[in-house]
Amino acid sequence: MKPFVHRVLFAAFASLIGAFFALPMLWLVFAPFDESPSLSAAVPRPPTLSNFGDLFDNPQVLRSLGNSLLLVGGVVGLVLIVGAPAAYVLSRIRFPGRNLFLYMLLLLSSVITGAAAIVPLYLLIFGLNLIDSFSGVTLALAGGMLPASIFILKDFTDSIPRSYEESARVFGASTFQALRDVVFPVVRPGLAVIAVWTAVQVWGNFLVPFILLRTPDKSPAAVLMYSFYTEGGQPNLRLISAFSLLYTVPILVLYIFVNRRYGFRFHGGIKR
Amino acid sequence: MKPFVHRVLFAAFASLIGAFFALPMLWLVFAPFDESPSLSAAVPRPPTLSNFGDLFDNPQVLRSLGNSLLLVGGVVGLVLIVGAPAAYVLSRIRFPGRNLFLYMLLLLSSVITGAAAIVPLYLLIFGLNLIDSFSGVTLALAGGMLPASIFILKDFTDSIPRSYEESARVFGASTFQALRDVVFPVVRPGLAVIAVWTAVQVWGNFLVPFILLRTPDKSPAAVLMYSFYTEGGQPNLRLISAFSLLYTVPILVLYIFVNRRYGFRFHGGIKR
Amino acid sequence: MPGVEIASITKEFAGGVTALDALDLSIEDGEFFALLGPSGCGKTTLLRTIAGLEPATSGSLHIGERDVTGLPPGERNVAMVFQDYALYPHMTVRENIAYPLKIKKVARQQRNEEAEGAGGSLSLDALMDRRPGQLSGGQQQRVALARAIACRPDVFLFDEPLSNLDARLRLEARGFLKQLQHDLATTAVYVTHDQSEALALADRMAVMELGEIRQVGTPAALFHRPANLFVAGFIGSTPMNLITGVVGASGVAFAGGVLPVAETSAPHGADVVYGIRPEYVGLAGPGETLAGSVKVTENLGAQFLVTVELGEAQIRATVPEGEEPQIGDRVGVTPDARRALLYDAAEGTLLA
Amino acid sequence: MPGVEIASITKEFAGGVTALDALDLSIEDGEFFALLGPSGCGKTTLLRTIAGLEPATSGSLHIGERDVTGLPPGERNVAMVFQDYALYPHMTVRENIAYPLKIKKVARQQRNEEAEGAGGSLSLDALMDRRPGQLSGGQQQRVALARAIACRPDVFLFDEPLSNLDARLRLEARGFLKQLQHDLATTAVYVTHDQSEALALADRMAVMELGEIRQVGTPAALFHRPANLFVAGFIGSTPMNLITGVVGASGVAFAGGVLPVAETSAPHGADVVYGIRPEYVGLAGPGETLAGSVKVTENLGAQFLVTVELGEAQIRATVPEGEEPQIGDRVGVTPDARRALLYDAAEGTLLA
Repeated sequence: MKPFVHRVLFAAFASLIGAFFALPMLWLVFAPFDESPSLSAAVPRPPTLSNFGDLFDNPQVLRSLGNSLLLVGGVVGLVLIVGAPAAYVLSRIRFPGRNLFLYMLLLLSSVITGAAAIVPLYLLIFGLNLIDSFSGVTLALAGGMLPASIFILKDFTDSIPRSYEESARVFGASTFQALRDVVFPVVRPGLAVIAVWTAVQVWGNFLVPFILLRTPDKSPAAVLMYSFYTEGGQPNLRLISAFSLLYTVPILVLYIFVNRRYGFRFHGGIKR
Repeated sequence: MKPFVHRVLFAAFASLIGAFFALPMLWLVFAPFDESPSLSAAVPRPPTLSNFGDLFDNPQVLRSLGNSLLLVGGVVGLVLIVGAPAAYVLSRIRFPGRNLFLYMLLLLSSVITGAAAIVPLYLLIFGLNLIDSFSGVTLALAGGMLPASIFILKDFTDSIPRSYEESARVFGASTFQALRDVVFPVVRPGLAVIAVWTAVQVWGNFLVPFILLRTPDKSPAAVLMYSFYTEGGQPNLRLISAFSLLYTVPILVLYIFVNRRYGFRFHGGIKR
Repeated sequence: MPGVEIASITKEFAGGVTALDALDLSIEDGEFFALLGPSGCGKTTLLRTIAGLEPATSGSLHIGERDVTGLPPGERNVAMVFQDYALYPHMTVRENIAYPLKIKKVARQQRNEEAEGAGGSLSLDALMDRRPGQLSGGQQQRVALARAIACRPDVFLFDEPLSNLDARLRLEARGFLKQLQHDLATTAVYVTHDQSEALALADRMAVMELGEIRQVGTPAALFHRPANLFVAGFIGSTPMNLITGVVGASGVAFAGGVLPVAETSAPHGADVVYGIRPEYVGLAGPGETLAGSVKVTENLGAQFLVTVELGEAQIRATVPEGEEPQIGDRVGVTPDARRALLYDAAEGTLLA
Repeated sequence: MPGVEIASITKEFAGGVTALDALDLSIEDGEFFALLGPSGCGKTTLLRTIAGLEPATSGSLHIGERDVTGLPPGERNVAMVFQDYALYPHMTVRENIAYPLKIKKVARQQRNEEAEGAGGSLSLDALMDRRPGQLSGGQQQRVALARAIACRPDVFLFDEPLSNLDARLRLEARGFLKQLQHDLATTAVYVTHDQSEALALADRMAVMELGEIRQVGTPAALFHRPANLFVAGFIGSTPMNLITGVVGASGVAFAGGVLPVAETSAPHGADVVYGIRPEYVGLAGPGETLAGSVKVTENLGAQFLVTVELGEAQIRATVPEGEEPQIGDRVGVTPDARRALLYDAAEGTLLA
């Protein structure tokens, strides 16, 4: 390929990405500080914090963010506790049809978290008597996230040579010691990636909590956001923009924290 | 690890997966053919098709499935046409911060398709004057799916050795010839995977069409499903179960067709 | 130092693949024993069975006087050096070397001292606080050795430990490893697919094919009298000449002439494969009984490998530098009759 | 057949890495030319620059009389065989071989005939309808060669084409490749990191390090008179002995004695590195001026490599089989003074 062609393709691609993402993102940064935000992104003059003052007059705002955090914590915990051992086993044991099994899982997961299985899911949670409880939402979300998480974690575990555990075993380590001393420290960045990814997905999930929860006080932020949108027909852009920004901050903080702590280094083995 | 420990872990994992998926799936298979389906999965005696008869009395049912197909076609097409060249360029050109760029894209995509950016997204589509149009929904969904699609396709393209294109070029092939004769045939299974994955996601997406479409006649199946659920307070399990099954069939057909046609073979290069 | 006694070990994998087929092998005290074979021959499976990483389907395994057949790897008192070294990327060199001692609950101070000692004996002193990712391939290999030494095992197990080094380092590491094993006088089992490594390192060696041992002996014995065509073809840095012919009165007759034989019990008229290493074939003037034209000459450094066409067959000879002919020259070929070997053409076994 | 003329080619990568530093090189008509060096030395970059896959930052490149400096790869009339062969997995062997002709718009029937011809000359007749994934490594390599031959190029470019084959096949393919190039009489440039491959195949060769050519010459010239310590250390299947010492009246004095030198222009008292290949070091009784104890002996097949400790230095010698000493034996060492080389200790260059 001539570098010229490459450069043109790349510029086209970059502009496309820009068109899709830059405008909404700019709006998200500017509108919350605008006295009267409009539909276009414009630098507010002068910037104001009054939108946030009005927002916090609604007690549901902080409570919904707290609910979201609770759900995220529960789902991330459940996904890591169940997904990590499952991924390890899938990575280390070969059985016939393993790959088919993994792809089935992956496709199923998008069905579950999408609307397709929402009725059976509702029935399942209803049968477990967990409607209108955080446990029910946590279980449903974790069930939806697990297949893809297991798939990605298995990929991470695959990059750890078996010789790591085997050498530990030859030295006399028990299964548990080998996992704790050798496998876990190496797979930790993978767990961090999954944690962030799961958190982002749960944070943004509207459908599952909307269907499975009844009490408005239990609504997570994604559901509250939707209620702002429809309330009174005409969207209140001042509240919506301020809440949108507030809603985005925890995800950014989490991403920056995990990136700094674990660096998302994808070293599986030793590079040569 | 002792094989015994492996086996116990595996059994535990398998039962867990079973608990999450089997019950709803069984219900999905049995309830539609039950004269009076309940919340538990039971073999219907005798099986009946009357639920489907009642379902088709509603003209919206077939229309919504048609709408869903239309959206799936548009989004899959757009994702492949934009995503494949983008993935190719990202795979072949190294620029500083490329990996960071890719991870940012991936996280952004889950934000976009989740509820987080739904307001900015609404504003963007409103600004483009595409509210209540399939084009608007298609654009929004494609924008959300593209980052992850590009990421996965880039991974596929990475597995094609550069020497394939380079040897074609030494033989005198143009850029276009090298792509058409060598790269495309090898990356085709990857495109098939992305097509199925995108189709499943679009098919199940409720939030985006619900927000961006106004006319009930334009509703895709996922939105209609939701209206069945809330209509009249008490869910009509006969209609819901039949529609759920109908709703699942196209995805299964697509999966089987693509799997048979392209076999999801993940041969990047030649195995040695 | 105990040896290793393998008695009719069989290993079948799920799915019915037989990786080891009723093997018997006896490795003596303090011996450096090489297992040589192409990939898939079962050599690594055998090593892993000795380590306890693969349970044997049947048969028994003794290390010294102890029956270790059913013991887990940690109780066999062996140390294994893996092909990829299996250094833990999140531990420093010191922690890596001390890890086996930590497992054995040696106190921190003592295990650090032992790690320093083992590391020092392999000149790793300056690297003890680095992580494996910061070391070169050769340094990583020495860390893996130091970790094995720190265990003070009864038997060292080496799984192609030189295969990740580049050619130059591999030669240096080879000499170093041989000297180290000689100094420690610990029994070592060494798996490799590289015949030159096995010849150079081993006191004795076994050549494996398809889960079976095809020949056991000293490197010199295997080099000079390979028991079958498989071993003949596998050993030697230049391939042995193997020419099909018929035993006659004056030697082995083939399309290009008659190849000389010292003495043989093979009956006249028998179909045989005549084997002779290029090192034992000389070149002379074109007046010899065997003569042909030179097809290829390859520079081996201080020697040349010359391929001569004899009728439809080709024969290779190594000649000292300065004596190599030109391509197309007509030369005589003089195989050393005393070095010639005859193999049964059907069975591929050495005829005495 | 045209040669290749490289004039002050420089290649800088984005980020300021200089892969090639103003190289001059002239490859003659029909010559088999090897580029040898460790990984990262720029040899592959040079080959890719000749192919046109990497545009040169400055300098000019001629193939025969044609200036191809600015031409795209397809117009240079070269054929390249890649390390991974670059066979297209979705095409049959026939389609793979015919693909370059398809690009050149040769009619289907004619290109199939040419593919059959090229495939047949490499004994691929029975495999023409298979896909690359169904072939062994050696067969894949021959398909890649057939595809290159079918192009009828002015120059063959080989990028380590033997490195994916196992040891035994590599030796066979080496002889085959050399004969093929000789028969076709097409100029060939061959990149390798394996010195034995370069020595065996090349008419002439260049040794590269860090983007520069350190020496150009025939394999024999580079083997016998490496121009600097880098080339001395890189060439030879056993490492050259390199011993630091001081030039004196009777030879080079070092901690373990005096090493003999034939004649030298190096001034008395100069710090030098004394280089001699193990092939040119003999062993004798312990009565010699140079004597030490045997540390390691390694079986090379028909020879032994013996490492002898001389004071703090070690010297290696190759001796014929049957003459090898035991470890610990005291032996005399007799380097061949005519084969000894002296290098400037500071610069590392050969002293005439």
